Parts: sequence; structure tokens; C-alpha cells
Amino acid sequence: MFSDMVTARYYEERLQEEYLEGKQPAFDISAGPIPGELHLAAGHEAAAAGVCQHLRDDDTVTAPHRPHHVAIAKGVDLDRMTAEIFGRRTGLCKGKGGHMHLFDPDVNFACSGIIAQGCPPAVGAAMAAKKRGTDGVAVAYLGEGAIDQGGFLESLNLASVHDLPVVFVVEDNDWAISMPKERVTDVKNGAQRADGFDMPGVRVDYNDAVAVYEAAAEAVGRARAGNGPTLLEVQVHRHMGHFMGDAEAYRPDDEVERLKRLDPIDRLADRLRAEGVDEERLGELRAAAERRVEDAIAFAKEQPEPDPEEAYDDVFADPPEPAAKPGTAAADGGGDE
Amino acid sequence: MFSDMVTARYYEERLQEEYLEGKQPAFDISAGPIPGELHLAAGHEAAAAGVCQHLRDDDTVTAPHRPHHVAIAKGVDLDRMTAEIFGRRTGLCKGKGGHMHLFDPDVNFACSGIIAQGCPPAVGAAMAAKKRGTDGVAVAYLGEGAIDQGGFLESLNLASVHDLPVVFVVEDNDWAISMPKERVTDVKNGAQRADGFDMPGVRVDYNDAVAVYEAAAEAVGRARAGNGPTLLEVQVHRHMGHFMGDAEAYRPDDEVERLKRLDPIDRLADRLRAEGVDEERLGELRAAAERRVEDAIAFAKEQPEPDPEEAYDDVFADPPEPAAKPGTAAADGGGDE
Amino acid sequence: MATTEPEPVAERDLTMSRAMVEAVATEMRENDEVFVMGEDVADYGGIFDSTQGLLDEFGRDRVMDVPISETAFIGAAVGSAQAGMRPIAELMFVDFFGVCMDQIYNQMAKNAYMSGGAVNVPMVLTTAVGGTYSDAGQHSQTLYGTFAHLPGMKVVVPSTAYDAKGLMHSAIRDDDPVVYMFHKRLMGLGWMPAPPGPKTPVPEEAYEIPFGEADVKREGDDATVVTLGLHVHRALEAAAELADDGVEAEVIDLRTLVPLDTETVVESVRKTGRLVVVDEDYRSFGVTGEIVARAAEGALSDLEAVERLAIPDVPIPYARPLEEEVNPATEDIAAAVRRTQG
Amino acid sequence: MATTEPEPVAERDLTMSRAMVEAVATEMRENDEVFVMGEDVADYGGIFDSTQGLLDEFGRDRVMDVPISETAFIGAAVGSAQAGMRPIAELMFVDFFGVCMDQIYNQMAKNAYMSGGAVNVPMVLTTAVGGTYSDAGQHSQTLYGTFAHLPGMKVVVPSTAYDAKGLMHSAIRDDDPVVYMFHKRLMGLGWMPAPPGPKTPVPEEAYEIPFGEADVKREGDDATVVTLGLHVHRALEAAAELADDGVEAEVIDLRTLVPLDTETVVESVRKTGRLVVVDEDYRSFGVTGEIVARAAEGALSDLEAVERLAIPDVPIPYARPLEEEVNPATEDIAAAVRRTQG
Ligand SMILES: Cc1ncc(C[n+]2csc(CCOP(=O)(O)OP(=O)(O)O)c2C)c(N)n1
Ligand SMILES: Cc1ncc(C[n+]2csc(CCOP(=O)(O)OP(=O)(O)O)c2C)c(N)n1
Ligand SMILES: [Mg+2]
Ligand SMILES: [Mg+2]
Repeated sequence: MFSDMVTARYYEERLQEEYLEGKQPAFDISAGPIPGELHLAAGHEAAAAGVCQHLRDDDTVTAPHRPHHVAIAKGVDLDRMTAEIFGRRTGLCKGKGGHMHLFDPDVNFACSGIIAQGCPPAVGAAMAAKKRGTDGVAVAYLGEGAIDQGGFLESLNLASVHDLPVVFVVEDNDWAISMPKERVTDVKNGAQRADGFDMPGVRVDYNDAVAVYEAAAEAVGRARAGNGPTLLEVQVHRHMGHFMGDAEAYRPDDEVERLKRLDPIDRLADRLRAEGVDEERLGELRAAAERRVEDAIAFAKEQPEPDPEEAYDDVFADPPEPAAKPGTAAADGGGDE
Repeated sequence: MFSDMVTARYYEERLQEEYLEGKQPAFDISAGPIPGELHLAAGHEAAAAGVCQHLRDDDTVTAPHRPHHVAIAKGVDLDRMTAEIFGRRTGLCKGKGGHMHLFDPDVNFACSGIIAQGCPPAVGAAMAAKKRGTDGVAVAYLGEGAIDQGGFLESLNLASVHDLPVVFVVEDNDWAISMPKERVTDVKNGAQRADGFDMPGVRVDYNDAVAVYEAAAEAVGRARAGNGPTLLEVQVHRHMGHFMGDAEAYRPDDEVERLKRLDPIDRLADRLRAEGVDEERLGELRAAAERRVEDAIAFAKEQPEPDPEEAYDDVFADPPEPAAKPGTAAADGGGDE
Repeated sequence: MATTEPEPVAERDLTMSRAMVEAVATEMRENDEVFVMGEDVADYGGIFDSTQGLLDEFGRDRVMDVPISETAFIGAAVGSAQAGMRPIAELMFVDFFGVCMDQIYNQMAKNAYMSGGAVNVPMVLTTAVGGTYSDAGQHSQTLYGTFAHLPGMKVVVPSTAYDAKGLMHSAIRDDDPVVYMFHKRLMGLGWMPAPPGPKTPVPEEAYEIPFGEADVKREGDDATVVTLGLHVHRALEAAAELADDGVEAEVIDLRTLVPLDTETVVESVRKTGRLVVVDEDYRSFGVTGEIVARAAEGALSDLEAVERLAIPDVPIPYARPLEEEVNPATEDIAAAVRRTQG
Repeated sequence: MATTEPEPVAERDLTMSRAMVEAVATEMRENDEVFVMGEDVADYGGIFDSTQGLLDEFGRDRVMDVPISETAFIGAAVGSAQAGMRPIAELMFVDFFGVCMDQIYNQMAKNAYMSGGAVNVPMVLTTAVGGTYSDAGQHSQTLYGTFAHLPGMKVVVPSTAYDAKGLMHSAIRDDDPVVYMFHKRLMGLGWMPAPPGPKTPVPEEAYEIPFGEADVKREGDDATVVTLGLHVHRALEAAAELADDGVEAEVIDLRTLVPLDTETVVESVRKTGRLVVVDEDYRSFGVTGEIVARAAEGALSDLEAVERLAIPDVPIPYARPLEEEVNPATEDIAAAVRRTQG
């Protein structure tokens, strides 16, 4: 758990660096080595590590727009994931998906940039597991801002009525971009949404990996045993802007400083120290994590960019015959060109 | 209340007659005087009358695909509504909307054939009332099959967080077409959905107009006083098929007979008798209702059908200049025709 | 994928709905990973008979009624397809796409591409389309163009029982998401009489109809009528009428919109020089415009006249005279072809 | 509705976002029934600056942050519009339409027609469109054709600050629902530099730009380039290049897709005989096909060459070389025009 968390933290810090470095002196979203938007999850690590610790490769996880910490905890190939984020041809998705669309079928990980829309496919993966009689489970991650979205709420019901092996994990960082949660829902505890669907709802009120681990043990265990879904909300903290480049004018000045004092990694480190893990060992774990991240970034940067022509591949797995690039004269049956 | 209920019941019975008569000997949905699908609400009357009794013309009501009883209780013009259902040019919507799309702005009534999609506009009407500082309220009707739909669930949250004057009324007739509610949700009491949104949820367990009236007094009163929304579920019974032509093979043979013994109109009549209303008075009310319905049907049948050319009007209130029928050569800037 | 059209050993005349269900049942027998999900697909057998009888044979685990939560259950189909199953999910009316389009076009259709081919989504989305029975603005659309416009889904529209069966076999076996749009008026429902055309002889064996091959239903030299779905039958009627007057119209049934068989259209236009495109979608920014554009790109110098018939950019009205006005009729097609002559 | 283009008393160069907000603020000052709803429209001022500064002036009751529940809040806009208010609802990215399309197309767009004109829905749906910054398949689309295809909504796409302001005034005052699509790359955001074109002089007074009037940005006799949004600027650049080689391209900015100014397009094609249509929507079943079809219907005998440039029916890829490949560039436009010559 500690390793996953320090890996994820260092990963986000390094991506931030790489991303912003390329955007000097003026921030230009189209400049620098990392294309597109970037949503980083520093402060969210406990929710990822505490839950995914209970999962196997054949369990499914769907994540939202802020996916790296979850992907790391689920065991997604870090080199290929990083290559994808850098937009390289050997990335997980050949450079077509990018940071919000990471797919790694080897460990059954996927993400989607549309709020709450990872929930229904997670329910579907759980449905497949149940139909096939395996004890596989599915976990759908979402933010607290997503608990107002129909796709999530419908998924609760579908999972509940079929007693499907799903755990919905809400990462409550109190913010949906600039909107504090009090402004968008009356419910203080997102796990309360479960009440309307006859499903257990559990909230972990502290940004604490061990508490998450314990709550998840029960939720994942329940799912794996065939006893149905659970809604698990976890308090996390957003240490950075919503995306890189977010000026955060809406955020109280001292909030991040205050939150950093509740850092889940520090908290877990204290716990480990109390359990007798010595400083050296923690240092080793951190160093290993950093090496792994540096290696992944170095790997990514070495990879080639995709060839423009590759843009036409992969729309279909079974391409029409004769295979033809869409939009070319050939595909259009000739032309005056 | 009794008048609205007997009017609604007789109305549905007469529409059924008219509808089916035109479809002899073989049922052909395109034959007979009433076009299209027809969803009738015999057995649902208490939910309409008991709630709408508390409403004024400036309050808004949205209804779903099964709207007649609600429209009648809300005071929609019965002649023009019937003309609309018969597809006539003097109908509420000039024959363009039909039975699932009745709009009467004079009493702020509207309906929509898409499950739960009347809920958000009702929330919007309540938002308008609140912004304008009136004490108007909005009521959104839906079936128990619609409580699994995102548009409803999102509306609960939006109404709740802004304390809007909305009452959501779920008519629970135990069936969504052929699907019994146990098959599609774990929740026995649909009002329980409110729990996840910090909103009062109330269920009226009997198909009883007086009980509905009382529960609605509180819910509408709460909304009108500015204290926010309520979710109210009412047990009703579907005496007929989902739509006319439904063979109901999925339905236990004796169910309808059993339900008819719980008829909400009989129940209210008993209550009125107990309160001293004599049989003669009840008979008069029934006779008046029947006359009103017969007049409306007679009116409708006399009305002209719309002119085919009218199909091109009303797409826009502010038509583009120069006004042109879409799809004609003029609109297309000439042509080779 | 080559066509496997066997010599018909045993053929029966089937309605389109029976043919469609037969393909589904055959695939379900052969492959445990195929299952059906939708509203009223179990006991009811589908509002338009699209799953009639399947519950009895396969039981509730493989023929699942689901809550009225299209986003949740179509998304669940996506998830189970990505897990390797082959779900068939039914959107009862295509008109309801607005409550679940994100799952359809942002997940189902794009996940293969966005993953660089790492995942496939082998599912079929069946949905009822079309009007002619006064079901008004929210229940009468075809939305052919809406689906065909967005990349990543194959879109098929059978017009006969023979095609309905073959296209369904192909759809289930295809590794990509296929939107299978069946026209209510063609299904052969007891309560909504079909025109004579769609009921055809259908072999008992399984066979595929490859995607991207239009069917020339009738040959002719004087004009090319390109159409699909219900209007194949209206176009054939119109062609028969026109033939009486010596005008020979070629009638092309597109059968699949994605992939689109441009070649057959262009070749025909090269021959006839006159193009009439007819469908039941909205006129602008839809199918008719695309076909005209492909013909213009492929055979501009041969093109002497162009006509489009479609729903004239109005919502579908309820009253019969209004709906009839906006839905292209046989006479409208005949008149349009005549306008292109001379 | 006639144009009211006043003699400019005071003009400043504004970015597109400032011009758009200025129109909204002016209308909000004059009419208490106008209000704004959307995600991050209050304190943040809109992710793409589309509501910058409005919270300060008008307060939270009129500039409302809402839950991430597009169906609920866009539907609430429909309901309040039917009650006589004039809401402006923002769908943060047009790509999210799939979670709320039913409210948009089955309610907002159809209620006027289905009610036979008994109700109006005077609202504006603002939404950000377009790519060019590697936001990948779910955040880079324009979906121009998707919205323009479905009847009952007006669809406008400004390409300059001047148009952004005038179209916004017209949209708010219009009694029909108007979908106002602003291209992110044109807004003039601090973090996403715009090309030089969209920042233009803008009068301080209110003025309307009538819907259905395309703008001929540049006259020319050799080819007609029909486009909108971002590609207006690319087309003008291409035209400048072509002019160096003596090829004079006429560049038409459609400005509104519904209603569509067919006349201006057809007249130009009559003159040039060569049509190049360029946009940033998917190629098939979209805007480019419709424009070609209208030109074919209106000026077939004059039409000598046709070219379409658009996203080639693939989801928008992430990596820069891939996205650049699929999004028509200035050189692509110049090359297409050249192909039509001779
Ligand atoms: C349907 C939809 N609406 C809006 C957005 C834009 N959006 C992306 S992230 C976000 C905020 C999400 O907040 P939350 O769910 O709390 O996750 P967090 O970013 O805090 O991790 C929004 C509004 C979207 N991607 N999809
Ligand atoms: C989004 C959507 N999905 C499906 C339908 C088809 N449909 C119409 S009525 C109905 C059943 C509704 O059941 P319920 O809400 O309980 O109302 P009831 O018919 O019992 O009054 C269904 C599935 C629809 N109109 N809209
Ligand atoms: Mg959050
Ligand atoms: Mg019901």
C-alpha cells in the first residue's frame, strides 16, 4: 500500500513538473511534452491503494478523469501508461487515448472522461463475472461531484437489484472543479445515496489508507462472496488544482496548506513506524518508487510518436472489406480528385 | 375530488370504447378514430385528484405517458384535450402533440412520453417561481417504473439543494408495462429514494383519495411555504393494459379482479356516504361527469382534421426570414425541379 | 468476412421479427456468451416482438428484463462486452437515445479506438425505428443519420426478413458494436400490419449478410433511387408504377449505413445520371445529404438531376394527415423520379 | 427580425469570450428574466471564460453553479423558459450531450411544435466545441451536424468577437431555443492562444446578427469555400496563400447552421462552379454532406468540382501528430481548392 501511494504521489509530482516545464514562460495548453489536459491526484492516494489492495488482475476497475493513482494501485503497466500520457505510439492505447482514456486489458483497467460514465461498464463487468460464475468483482471510482449524475444513480439500482459484485468508490475531495460540495448537494455524506437503493453505504471520514483498507476489505469481500454491492465514500484531499493550469482563485488561501498537514502518506508512514518499520525501509520504498517513476518517464520520452497515418486504424476491430481509410477517395468510391 | 375521479374514470372507459371500436374486427393500431398509442389510467384517479386538489392554475404540473386523469384533475380544457387526442386541428396542440403530448399553458399543464423527463422541467418551473418570489409550486408525476431513471434521480438532488417548491408524485401501480417492480428495484417503497437526497419521502400505501389528499396537503403546503421538495409515492392500480392492445399475458389472471375490489372511486363513495352524502347526490355527480365527457367526445368528433400544410408550422415561434417551409425548393435556395 | 449464403435447404416465409429472433436464438444456442437485455424483452417478448419466445428457451439469466435505466443497462452491456461477452441490448425506441447516448457514442463506439484496439466492444444494440402509426414526435423517428454520423458503430437497417436474419447473424458475430435498427412497420406485428414486401422466404440455416454491401432490388436505366428500411418497399411500388409509364428506376437498398456502399450508388448514378434519395430521417444534415454528396464526389459529371425526400425538418406530428404529409409516400417518390426525367 | 448594426460609436478590440459575455451582461441588466446556469459558471467564470465576471455583477441567484446533472439543470432551463424566463444554460463541453440529449432534443427542441405553438422555449444553450489541443475523443468534438440535424433548435457558431456578441444578443432575444456553440480555440483564453482572426473591433452598444445570414468573408471567382467556426480562419489563410498563386477563393462563414443560408452558398457556387466544404465535424452524415447536397440541388449544372474536408469518421485521437492528421489544416484547404481548379 505504501509503495503504491508513494509511487502515485511521486508520479503526479513528476508529471506536473514535466507538464509545466513545457509550458514556460506562458502557460499554453498545446505546448510541452505532455499533450492535453492533466488531472492529478496528489492527496487521493489512500482511496486507490486501500481498495485495490484487495483486487486481483481479473477484477475490473473503472476510473474517471483523475485516474493515475488508481491505475498504479491496480497494477497497470507504468511504462506503457506513461508513454500513453506522453502521446507515444507504444503507449497503452498507441497514443490515441491519452491521460483520460487509459485502457489496460491485462489488469482489466479502463477510464473515461465523462462524469460517472465508468459506473455502468463496471456494473457490466460484474454482471459478466456473475453470469460466468467466477468470483470476480468490479470497482467503479468516481468523485463526490459525480454522485449527482444519473449514470451513477442508475448504476446503484441495477447493481442492487441483481446483487452484483460491485463496489462504488466515491473519492470525496470536497470540490468539483470550483464547486464546493455544499453548493451542489444537501447530502453531507455521499454514502447516504445508498439508502435509497437498499444497499450498504459506508463512509471513511479520514484520509487514511488503513481505514480505507479495512472498509474495502468488507465491501470487496461482500461482493466476492456474492452478497452484492456496496457504496463506499472516502474522504480525500485535492492538493493540486483541478487540472494543471487551474489558478484556483475560488479556493481559500490556506486550504491546501491545512490539507497537506493531513497527508495520507505521512499518516501511513507514521503508522508503519509505530508498527516498527524503520526509517531506512521507508526510505528504500520511496527510493524504489522514485526509480520506477523515473524509469517510466525516461521510457516514455524515448518512445516514438505515432505516425499520422495510424489515425485511421482501430475505429473498428473488424474493418469493412475492402479495408479503406475513411474519408479517402477510395472509401468514397472514387471521385474527381 | 369525487367529480374529478368519476370524470377521469368515465373518460378512460369511453376513450377505450372509441379506440377499440375503430379497431374491429382485427386490432390495427392505425385504424379507427383515435390515432396512435393510448395509455389509460383507470385505477389511478386518487393520485391525480388527491394532489391536484391543492393546486392553483398558476402551479405547474408535468405528467408522463399516462396523463388524462392528471390533466382532468389539473383543470385542462376537456374539449380541446379530447379534440387533441382525436387528432383535430382545434385540439390543444392543433393535432400535433396527441395523447402523450398535451400542453395547456392556461393551467400550466404539460406532459412528455419519455420516462421521467417531465421531472426536470417541473424543477425548472419551481425554480422560476422561486426566482420570481411567487408562492407557486410544481408537481411532477411519474410511474414507479421511472424511479430508476437518471432524470428523476438528478431532479431530486437539484430540487433538494435549492429547496425548490416541487412535489414528485410517484404513481405506483406495481407494473412497468410487463415488468413487476420487484424485478427492477430492491426498494419496496419508492419514497425511500428520498433518503439519499435529504428530502422527505412519504408513501400512501392504499389506493385512497383521502389519504392522498392529506399527504399532499402537507407536501404541497411545505413547498408553498418555501420549505422545499417532497417525494410522495401513492399506491394505485392499473385496471387496464399498459396500452390499449396489450394482451397482458404476463399478468396473473385474477389480479385485475382483485384490484377492482379496491377501487378508489368506490372507496371514496363509501366515505362520502358515511359522511352523509346521499346516493342521489353521488348519482348526480356521476351523471354530470358523464355528460361532460360525452360533450367533450362529441365536440372532438365534430372538429376538422388539420390541413396537411399545417405540418410545416410551429417548428419555430420566431421563424427565419423569409419564412419558408423547410424542405421546399424555396427554403433550399432554388433547385432543378 | 465472406458471405455464406447456403443453398436453401428448407425455406419458409417469415415475418421480419421471426427472422430476427431466429438468428438471435441460433447464436444463443451456439454461444453461451450471447445474452439479451432490455425493457420487456422477457415475458413480453419485446414490444415489437424482437425477442419473442427467447425467455422460454433460455431463461431469465440470458433474457433479462432490466430497470428503465438505459444508461445503466446499455453501459452494462458495454462493460460485459469488454469482458468478452456478446450482449444484445435493446433500446425500446430509438427516440429514447437521448437518455443514454453517452454510453452509446462516448463509450460503446469509441472505446476500441481510444484504446488503440486494446479492447473490443462486441455488442449489438437493437432498436425500433420509424413512424406511420401516429406515435408523434417522441416515438416515430428513425434517426438514421444521427447514429451513422458518429464514428465507431456499425449501423444496419434490414428491410426484409431475409436480410433481418443475415444481418443479425453478422451483427452478433462482429467484433464491433453494431446498431441494429428495425422498422416497426416492417416487423409483421399482429397489431400493426406490414406491407407485403418484408415477409420473405428465409433459409433455416444460419447465414451472414456482409456489412457494406447494398442490395440492388430492381435494375433500371432511367433513375437511381437510393433508400433503406420502410422506404425500400415504397420505392419498389413507385418503380412498378413508373415502369407502367416506361420509366425504369433502379432501386438500391443500402442495408447498412456504416459501412456505406458508396460504390454501388456511384456506379448506378454513372449509368442513370439521375439520383433520388429517399428516407424517413430528417432531411437536413442526414442520410439524404450524405448520399447526394457521395454521388457528387464520385460521379459529378454524370449527375443530371438530384432529388431528396425525407422528413422535412419538422418533428413528427401526431394527426394522420400531418404525419402523412411529412413522411414520403409512394406517389412522392414516383413524382420525384418523374421530375428528374426530361 | 431585422439587423440593427449601429454606427459604431465606440469600438474596442475584444476577444470572443469578452464579446460573448458583454452581450449576456447587457441582456441581464435589461431583463430580470435572463439568468445563467451551469457547472463552474459562477466563481470560475466558465472553464472557457464564457461567464467571466457575471457573478460579481449579478450574484448567485442569477449566475448559478449547478450539480453535475446536465439532464436536471438543462431540463430545469426548459421548464423555466416555458414559464416565461430566459435562461442561458451551459453544457460545459458539447461532447457531454449524451448525458442530457433527451432534454435537449425531445423537450427543448420539440415542445413548441408538439404543443402546436402553445408554448415557447426561449432559452440559450451555450456549449464549447472543438479540438486542436489534444483533449482526445471525449472532449474535442464539434458535433455541428448532430445538433443541426434534429429539428426545433436554432444552431449558431460564431467565428469572431463581432459575431459572438451580435449572435448572443439575437439568441437571448429569440423566442426559440438556440444552441450557441463557441469554439474553445477562438475564445482568446490566456492558456489557449487564439489565432489572430477572432479578436475584432466590437461596438459597445447592443446589436443583433440575424440568424440565417451567412457572411461572405472574402470574395473570389475561382472556388467557393464554405465553412464555419475555427475553419473560417484557416480558410482565409488558405485563400490568402492561394491568391498569391492567382487563385481567388470566395470564403463563406455560415455563422448559423439552423437556419441555413442556402442562397448565399448557391449563388456563390453558380459563380465559381467549384465547391470546397470544410468543417471540424465528422465527415459523413454531417455538415459537409448537407452543403454539397444543397449546392447540387440549387446549382447542379454549374457545379464542376466538389471537395469535402472534415474529421475523417474517426474519433478524435490524443497524440498531436494524430489529431493534426484528422483536423483539416490550412494547407489541406489550399490543396483541396487547387484540386478543384483545372
Ligand atoms: C457529464 C460531464 N459533465 C461535466 C464534466 C466536466 N467535469 C470534468 S471533471 C468535473 C468535476 C468532477 O468533480 P468530482 O467528481 O468531484 O471529481 P474530482 O475532479 O474532484 O476528482 C467536471 C464538472 C464531465 N467530464 N462530464
Ligand atoms: C426513457 C424511456 N424508456 C422507456 C420508455 C418506454 N416506456 C413507456 S411507458 C413504460 C413503462 C412505465 O412504467 P411506469 O413508470 O411504472 O408507469 P406506468 O406505465 O405503470 O403508469 C416504458 C418502459 C420510455 N417512454 N422512455
Ligand atoms: Mg471532487
Ligand atoms: Mg407503473
